[in-house]
Amino acid sequence: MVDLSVDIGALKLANPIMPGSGTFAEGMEQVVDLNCIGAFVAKTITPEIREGNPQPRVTELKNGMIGSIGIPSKGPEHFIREIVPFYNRFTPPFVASVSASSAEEFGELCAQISVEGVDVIEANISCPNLKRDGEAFGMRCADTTDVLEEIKKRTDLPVWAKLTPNVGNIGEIAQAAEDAGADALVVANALLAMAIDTETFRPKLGNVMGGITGPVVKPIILRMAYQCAKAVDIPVIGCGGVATVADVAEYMLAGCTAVQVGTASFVHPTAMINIIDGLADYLEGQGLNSVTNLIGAMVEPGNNAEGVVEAPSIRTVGGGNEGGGV
Amino acid sequence: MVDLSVDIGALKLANPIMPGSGTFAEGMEQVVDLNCIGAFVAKTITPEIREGNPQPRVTELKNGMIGSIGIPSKGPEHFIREIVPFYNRFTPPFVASVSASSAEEFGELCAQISVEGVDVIEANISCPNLKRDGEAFGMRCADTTDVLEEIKKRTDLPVWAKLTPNVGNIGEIAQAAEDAGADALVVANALLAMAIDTETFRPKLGNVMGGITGPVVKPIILRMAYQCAKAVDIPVIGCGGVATVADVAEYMLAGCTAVQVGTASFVHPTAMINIIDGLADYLEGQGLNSVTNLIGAMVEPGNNAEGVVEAPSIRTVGGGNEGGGV
Amino acid sequence: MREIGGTRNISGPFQHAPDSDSECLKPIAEMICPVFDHQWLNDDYKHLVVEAPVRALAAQPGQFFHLLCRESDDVAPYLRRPMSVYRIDRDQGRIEFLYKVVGEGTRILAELKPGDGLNAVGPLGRGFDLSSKPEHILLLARGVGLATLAPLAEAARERGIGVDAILSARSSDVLMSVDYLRQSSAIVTTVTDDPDDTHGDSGVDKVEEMVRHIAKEKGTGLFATCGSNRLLQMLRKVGVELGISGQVALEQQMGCGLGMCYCCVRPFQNTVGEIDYRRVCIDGPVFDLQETVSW
Amino acid sequence: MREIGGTRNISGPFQHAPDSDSECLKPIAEMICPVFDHQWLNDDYKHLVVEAPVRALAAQPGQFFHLLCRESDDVAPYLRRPMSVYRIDRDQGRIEFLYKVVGEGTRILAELKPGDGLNAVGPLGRGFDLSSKPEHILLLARGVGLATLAPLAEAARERGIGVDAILSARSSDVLMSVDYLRQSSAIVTTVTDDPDDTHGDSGVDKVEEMVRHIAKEKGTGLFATCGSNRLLQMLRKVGVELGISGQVALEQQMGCGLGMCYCCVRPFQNTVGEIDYRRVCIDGPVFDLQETVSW
Ligand SMILES: Cc1cc2nc3c(=O)[nH]c(=O)nc-3n(C[C@H](O)[C@H](O)[C@H](O)COP(=O)(O)OP(=O)(O)OC[C@H]3O[C@@H](n4cnc5c(N)ncnc54)[C@H](O)[C@@H]3O)c2cc1C
Ligand SMILES: Cc1cc2nc3c(=O)[nH]c(=O)nc-3n(C[C@H](O)[C@H](O)[C@H](O)COP(=O)(O)OP(=O)(O)OC[C@H]3O[C@@H](n4cnc5c(N)ncnc54)[C@H](O)[C@@H]3O)c2cc1C
Ligand SMILES: Cc1cc2nc3c(=O)[nH]c(=O)nc-3n(C[C@H](O)[C@H](O)[C@H](O)COP(=O)(O)O)c2cc1C
Ligand SMILES: Cc1cc2nc3c(=O)[nH]c(=O)nc-3n(C[C@H](O)[C@H](O)[C@H](O)COP(=O)(O)O)c2cc1C
Ligand code: FES
Ligand code: FES
Repeated sequence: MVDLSVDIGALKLANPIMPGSGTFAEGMEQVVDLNCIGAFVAKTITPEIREGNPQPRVTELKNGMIGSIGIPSKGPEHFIREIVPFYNRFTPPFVASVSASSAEEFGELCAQISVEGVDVIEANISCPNLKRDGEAFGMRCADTTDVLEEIKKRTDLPVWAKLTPNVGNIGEIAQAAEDAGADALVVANALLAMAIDTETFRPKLGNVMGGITGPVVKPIILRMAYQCAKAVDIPVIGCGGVATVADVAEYMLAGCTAVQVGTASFVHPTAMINIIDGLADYLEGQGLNSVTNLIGAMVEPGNNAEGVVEAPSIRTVGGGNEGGGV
Repeated sequence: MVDLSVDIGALKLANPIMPGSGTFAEGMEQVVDLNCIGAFVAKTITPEIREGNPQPRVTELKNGMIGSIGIPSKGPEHFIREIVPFYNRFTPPFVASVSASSAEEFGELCAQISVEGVDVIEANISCPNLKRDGEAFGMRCADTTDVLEEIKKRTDLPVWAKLTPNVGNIGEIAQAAEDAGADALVVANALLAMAIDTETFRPKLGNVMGGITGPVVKPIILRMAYQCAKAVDIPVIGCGGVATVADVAEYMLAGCTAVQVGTASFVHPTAMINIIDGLADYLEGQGLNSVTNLIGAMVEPGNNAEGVVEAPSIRTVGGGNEGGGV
Repeated sequence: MREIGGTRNISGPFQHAPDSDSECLKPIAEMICPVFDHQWLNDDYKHLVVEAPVRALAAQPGQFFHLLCRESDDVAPYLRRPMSVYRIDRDQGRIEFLYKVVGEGTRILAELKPGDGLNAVGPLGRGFDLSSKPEHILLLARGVGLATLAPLAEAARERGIGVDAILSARSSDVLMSVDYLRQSSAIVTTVTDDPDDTHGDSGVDKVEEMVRHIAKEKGTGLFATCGSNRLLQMLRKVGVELGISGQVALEQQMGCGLGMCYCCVRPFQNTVGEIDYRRVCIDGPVFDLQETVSW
Repeated sequence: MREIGGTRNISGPFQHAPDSDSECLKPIAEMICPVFDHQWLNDDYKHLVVEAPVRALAAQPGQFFHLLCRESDDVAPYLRRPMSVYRIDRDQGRIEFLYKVVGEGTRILAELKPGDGLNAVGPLGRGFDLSSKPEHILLLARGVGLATLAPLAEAARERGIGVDAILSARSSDVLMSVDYLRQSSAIVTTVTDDPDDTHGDSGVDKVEEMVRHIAKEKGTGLFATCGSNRLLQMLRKVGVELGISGQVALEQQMGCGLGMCYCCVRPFQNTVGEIDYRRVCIDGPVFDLQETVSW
């Protein structure tokens, strides 16, 4: 038997597959056995009650979508009263996701929801910081530090920082989060994008810009997860375009300990359980007996296991490729 | 007859279609009539002679590719001797593209190639800054300013700054470039990405990370072009995933004055001339007599031309969506 | 039919069919339904009959299935398309859809041939509610809204409720299902936008007259409508005046179909006039007529 | 055939066929070539014959075409696939390819039926060079390398040059084109890895013996090879010893095929042993045997 369990800090998951926040809700219980999933991640809640963005909220791409939902939220009381008890009927650990407009509000909200039945708090720091003219907390090291320090002061629960991919040097932000006490990182939220109807000249989203999700973003987010895993010692959870077993393997080879599945569940509500089943088969095929054998197991070029001579090396200038020149 | 011409500062282009640097070379002359194209953009050159990155240099995606070429360069002498005279046989303006490891080297190189026959210099600031541990110039406002100021000191030619998309707030970088004297912006270079072979556990690129290009990146780069066009008064040239007339229209509606076509020319060497032909038809269909009518003509939500009442507006917190939350 | 997996035609990229035992008790399935029949009714509308497992046959009028409209490995369209249940044949174990080909998804759907597999998730949403036990209901459908209302006539007949149906359409060649409704003992009136044909006039004023006439004559206890915003507004007004409650099936673009993504919200008003946003996929698609707002 | 546009099968998403007058004089075309014939030769190899415009018929042995391997609107595979010219039939206006089905691109290519359109760009690259006017050439092909070398035999015959060809393969059922080569007056020797069959032994030592024997007997002036790194190394060594020059057709994954992207570089050495990187698509695919390096 292949061992699918992974540890995220002190938390043990039966398998490394969990939903992405906002792409999973109670409705899923009507389709699949929730006890099969590695962990539950709830939709982000905010301190205040919000309705979200104007319609249209979604536009399709060839292999993904752009969404601008705007985090509708019923607030913490509703969360504690309705959502937490619902998930506590099942065995997997339960992750709450929070967002707020200031570091203090983040801390306050986390204190409020640190109740029996919540196992982890995921801080969604992709939301606009009102003090920075709407720029997200996760776009600056200093703001990332502020939010996480404030949260760590107000709760004893493990805290995962969910980073935004709309940054330059994501390793830097990852380090700031680790230094401020984050217990794990989720890499990452959605990539900001837009689309315009060339017949009507109108934006395809009511909010003009939205977050791109689904398989199209995987190569970009995978690169970020790899950079973060190199930058920090805490576990990294990959999130972006996971739809197949191979996607999970790619993220784990790049250094992730687990993954979150988002948009794929819209297309196939059974995606997560299909992946969990398929993962065991894949590992068996690879002759591995634990999914943890994948973590960070990518062979770096030059590290040639078989000792074969590589092609003559080519002169390059500068080590990095952070600028993304081709 | 529809007027396809656009002005980029003092430079007049017969049409808004030009190639992206590094996706176009003399070989194209064997396939299409180069005089049809709006402008030529040469492959980036560096002060030193470089061979580029190890193989494999390319891996495919469903609707694009990841490349890690590493800017092979034969240096400025070869450029002046061979490349400039080649393009001067044709009528469209000629744009040189440069890159270097320090602001001083950028300036020096621009001085060297400011020769008869070069109409514009495009500064590819996605390349690693040796003083910043390999981080690209275009990832920081200060470095962007340094490079452009240095270049402007050393040449009288118009200078376009080609931004990297691997940043958080691209509008900020755009402003820095404008303030430092850039005459136009090219938005943007390639998005950093990676892919791993889940059978061999090896990265699919010799350099591990590479730049993602082609249709898959369009919604992301379009958003950045839109943000830049809002942030600056100089012309913005869109570059990322342009393959059809609709893509050109989308970039121009978002505020761009022209576009660059990159990877699409690999798939269809005739892509640029097909787009130029189709653009006139599209404009006629829209009842427009000049392509400049498209520039920035996207209807912002709320600006309802027909005076129709919009759906009841929904409460949102914070104006921006820079963090990319869905 | 299989409940998961398979790669033929409009199926998904499943690599492994999960052990379906654990899910057998779940009310909603992701399943591959073999196509039994698929016919064009006219230039725009197609009638699709698929075989479905028992739990899918529990679908109620007004509920919908979320259909994957792609060829096997294709990436587009990426999201599913919602389609109302047009008819459930519990004896034969079949579900029927009636749909209009309008864009990429329905165009690909239209290519399904008998024997192919349709990947469907459902049944989804809240259907029509006859628990108020009206003695008579009046159905008012415009265009393809008919697909959604038709099964309600049969459900009403089973409960001994009288049914009148007014079908409105652009022209007479898209007035479908008149026979199916009449089999369900509904009294059917047809109106079109075409002044030259033999049907009634579809002008909202004319239809309002008919509605008032039928409601008075038959003692209508419930209005049900789908397919036209103008008819919805009219019916809301008449409902208030005559004190007749109503239900409407609404549409909205969807992401998940399961209440998870909040892509499909629409504004509603409660009894004191406060606006809130509800999810069409799980709070609806059938809503109280008086709680809708104009847009 | 049309030179641009068209949407049937392996064609591109062209929205507008450009006025092709201006390009008619260009040596390289992007064109839609109607498929004339397409047959499996064995389990892995397929032979494709397409109709092509006059300028494409100018292709020389060793040159290649860059083929779009997608169904019309499909997005994958995104890049083209390079395929050598296997045969040019100038009288009939046809170009032939011989290829092995190995992955996604060739699998989709293999689905083309007569009458379908193949979107091809070419002719591309530098082919074999017979300008040294050798009296005899020796071709050494392994596997599908044969597809690239075969037309050189015909070109040699036209110039009155004697040809010996050694064809090496895994087993006898993939030894194709022996007849085509013999028609081109080549003397053909076949060797396989299978010790039980009637062909010669494909071991490099054995092949080296044959090469030395033929070279001595026939006064070979040029070696040409394709398809095996080990045979290439052997031929390079023998070439140096016997003072016989050589040419090799190399492969590399490609982006543009036109010398623009630098995806396809490989290391080479010049006469003083300095390494440089050359583009297979435009500096090759045929290179001087002695300038290659081991990898
Ligand atoms: C609950 C429900 C039940 C429905 N039942 C039926 C039915 O029985 N028969 C029928 O013909 N149609 C029905 N529709 C409408 C049907 O879903 C759309 O016509 C279909 O999604 C259009 O897809 P397309 O790709 O062909 O069109 P496109 O225009 O290409 O679709 C573009 C995008 O718009 C969305 N979209 C477009 N129109 C609608 C719409 N009206 N509702 C939701 N999303 C839309 C699509 O999901 C897609 O994302 C129903 C809609 C809902 C919400
Ligand atoms: C100049 C040239 C001429 C060729 N002529 C022939 C020929 O006549 N007959 C024949 O059978 N094959 C020939 N090949 C090889 C042929 O191009 C590959 O087999 C084909 O590209 C594989 O595509 P695929 O999608 O089926 O395989 P995949 O394995 O799915 O391809 C994956 C990726 O690898 C690339 N790739 C894989 N193998 C090669 C290769 N050997 N060369 C270049 N790119 C490769 C593909 O472009 C693609 O990006 C030639 C290659 C070159 C460079
Ligand atoms: C409709 C939708 C709503 C989302 N809502 C949230 C949210 O509330 N909080 C959050 O942190 N991420 C949210 N996300 C982002 C996802 O959790 C995930 O980061 C993203 O979708 C990328 O993963 P994917 O490519 O697998 O979908 C949302 C995504 C979608 C598509
Ligand atoms: C193979 C390749 C090489 C490139 N080389 C350069 C380069 O030398 N300088 C540069 O500024 N951009 C370079 N680019 C980036 C392109 O100019 C362009 O910004 C990018 O490809 C996005 O456009 P596209 O999606 O249309 O391809 C290169 C892109 C590719 C694919
Ligand atoms: S479609 Fe996802 S909530 Fe309704
Ligand atoms: S394939 Fe582009 S340079 Fe050779």
